Amino acid sequence: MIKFRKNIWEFANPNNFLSIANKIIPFFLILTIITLSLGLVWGLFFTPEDYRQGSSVKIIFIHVPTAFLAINIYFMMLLASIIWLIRRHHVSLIAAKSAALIGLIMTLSAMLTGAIWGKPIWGTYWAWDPRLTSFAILLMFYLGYLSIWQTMKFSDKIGDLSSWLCIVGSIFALLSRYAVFFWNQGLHQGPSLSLDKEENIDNAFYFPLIICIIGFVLLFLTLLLIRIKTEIQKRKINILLNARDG
Amino acid sequence: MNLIGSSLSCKRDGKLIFSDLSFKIKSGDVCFIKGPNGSGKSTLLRLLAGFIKVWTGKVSLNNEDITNRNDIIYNNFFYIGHSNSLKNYLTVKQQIDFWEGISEKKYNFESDSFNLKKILNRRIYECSEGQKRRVGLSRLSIDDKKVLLLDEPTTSLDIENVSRLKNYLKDHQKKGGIAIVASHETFISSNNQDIILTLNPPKNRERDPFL
Amino acid sequence: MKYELLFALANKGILLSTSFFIILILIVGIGFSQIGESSEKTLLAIIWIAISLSSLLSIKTMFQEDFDDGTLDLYILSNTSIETIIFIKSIVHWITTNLPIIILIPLISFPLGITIYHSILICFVMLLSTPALSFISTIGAALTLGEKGGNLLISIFILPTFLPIIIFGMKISLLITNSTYDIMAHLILFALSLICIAITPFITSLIIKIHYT
Amino acid sequence: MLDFGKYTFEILISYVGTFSLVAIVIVSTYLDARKVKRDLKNLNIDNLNDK
Repeated sequence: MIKFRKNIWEFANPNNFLSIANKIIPFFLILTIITLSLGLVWGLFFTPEDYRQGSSVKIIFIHVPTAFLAINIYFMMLLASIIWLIRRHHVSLIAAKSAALIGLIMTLSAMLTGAIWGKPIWGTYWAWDPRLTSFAILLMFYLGYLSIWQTMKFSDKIGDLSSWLCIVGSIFALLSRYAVFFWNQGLHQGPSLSLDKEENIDNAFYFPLIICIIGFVLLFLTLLLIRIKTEIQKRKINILLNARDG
Repeated sequence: MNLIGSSLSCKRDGKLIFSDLSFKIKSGDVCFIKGPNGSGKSTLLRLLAGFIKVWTGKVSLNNEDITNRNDIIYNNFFYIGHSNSLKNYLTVKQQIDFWEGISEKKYNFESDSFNLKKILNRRIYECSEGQKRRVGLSRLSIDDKKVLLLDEPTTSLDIENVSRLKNYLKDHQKKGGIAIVASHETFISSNNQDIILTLNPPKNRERDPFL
Repeated sequence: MKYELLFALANKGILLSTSFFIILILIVGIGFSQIGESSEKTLLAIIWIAISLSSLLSIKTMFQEDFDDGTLDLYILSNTSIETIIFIKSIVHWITTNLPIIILIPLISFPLGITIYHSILICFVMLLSTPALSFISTIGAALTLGEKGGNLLISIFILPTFLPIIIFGMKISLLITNSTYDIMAHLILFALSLICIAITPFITSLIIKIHYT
Repeated sequence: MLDFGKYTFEILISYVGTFSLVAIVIVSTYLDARKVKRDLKNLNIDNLNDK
């Protein structure tokens, strides 16, 4: 039984984290499969066609969740990096490292689905629309962050460097985003989901979309947990090897 | 003047380099650090010079706690590492000018402790390794600090120049300064008062959070 | 400062960066002449890309040399704060790599179809913005300190961070060639580069200190 | 069954594309995890043998 824990920093101990992760990964896996298949099947087969966009509107059920994740994973990495820099918890650093690849993939698939969707609606696969440009910028910073881990050996120093890179990257990503927005407003519609009910898309799309977003978030969390677990075990192997070889 | 380190330990990249190191050095002492390769001699010097943060323990100078107090360290400590901090394309004279600019003190050409007069107009890349080391060491007499931290100062020096360095250190001793030297040889062996500090690898390793 | 300038001059950085710039412009110009449609817009884009690339040219050596030969140790132990040294180094870097290029721009762009008055205005925009490029690239230099072959890494990290300045710079220069002037955009560009100049020495010094723990 | 009129191909491509991209992560995560697990096992056996 998982004991009630006094504070969240207990997760920072890799072993505590491992034991908890081992327990919750199966639940997450099952939940992910259920929500994702429910949302996608509902979205794909049981939604009406948009009067203007035809059936191509169904791409929304992957486009929006992946785009949502692409941005929020970067925020998560930023938070994790800051936590690592301030409180030096290894799990936090490893979480940032493990999330980067998933974030990159999410950015890529958001761009891909966006391009496919853009062709019938706007008549072009790619335009230098502010939001698309923002995603291109995001992609560059993901690549930069990943390349620092690719080229250098794992150590606390590289952790510090990559965390700073993440912080600097997010500052400049924001700046570039506003630099882009300064000049034009672009083709994209406003946010699809907001608390203001009037702006929301139709209910028929709303619920499956929400389920899809939850499904993708769960997918991300499951993958993230597994990746963190592997990274921790990799560190363990390294330490054991070092100890054995002297 | 005295320099006291009490139960110092240092961690680098998550690994404990040495632990529970204590020493007490009075003015006029020369302290030699001994130990096998990789035992943390250079790390200890860099720690005292303020590059590396002290993990646990305390360093105090004149009974004042100077652990991680870089401003005091700057004013009292001199550090020279393996590298000589030389720029290849400068002449020796320009290099010395540059250091004088940084420390706002002058090199004493009359006593010329490191015999540089002859090579003043030579470019650094034309110098031999021993000459480079001499130029590097000449920073000693430019800065003129109380505590000297020397990392392998005798590498590639010939006997004559080692004796010059000895003389310089003896002068420094007489003035009441402290020198801490990491070296394989105790080159001021005539004096029995030298302190010898032996570094051993830490025994009880800290439990790694990943195990 | 005097010594830094001396060091940089001794490295012959000026010659390298200006010749790189000229060669880049000429090659792209020749490439476009094969297509037969080189407009002043493409020329502007080339100039901005060339200037951002050439400000990355000698950035790797900025701290690497000092780090290798131990001069950086000296700086850290000296009374001058490391931030000041980074500031001076970036300014020297700007003077040796970007300033000569900016002076060259009217000479290059005039024969290629931008009027001299406009090219001088563009130079002014570049004077406002390029110092920030030098300052930002110090972050990359600090990040890859001690890493062999970090040049490619620097460009991966740093080129995206040039974006805000390049976007604004490009847009303003385009406006200038259309003889419209947007004072607001000038001000924002100037503010951007000032912010970069103000913040980066601190970030860079923090990153450099990581290499010393 | 899959007939969305004009846009079947687009929808299909985007779904397949996204899931193949996601599959890259899933597969790499899985392979990594399996390899690490095996390494850890071997290492533990080695340690036992040493003792």
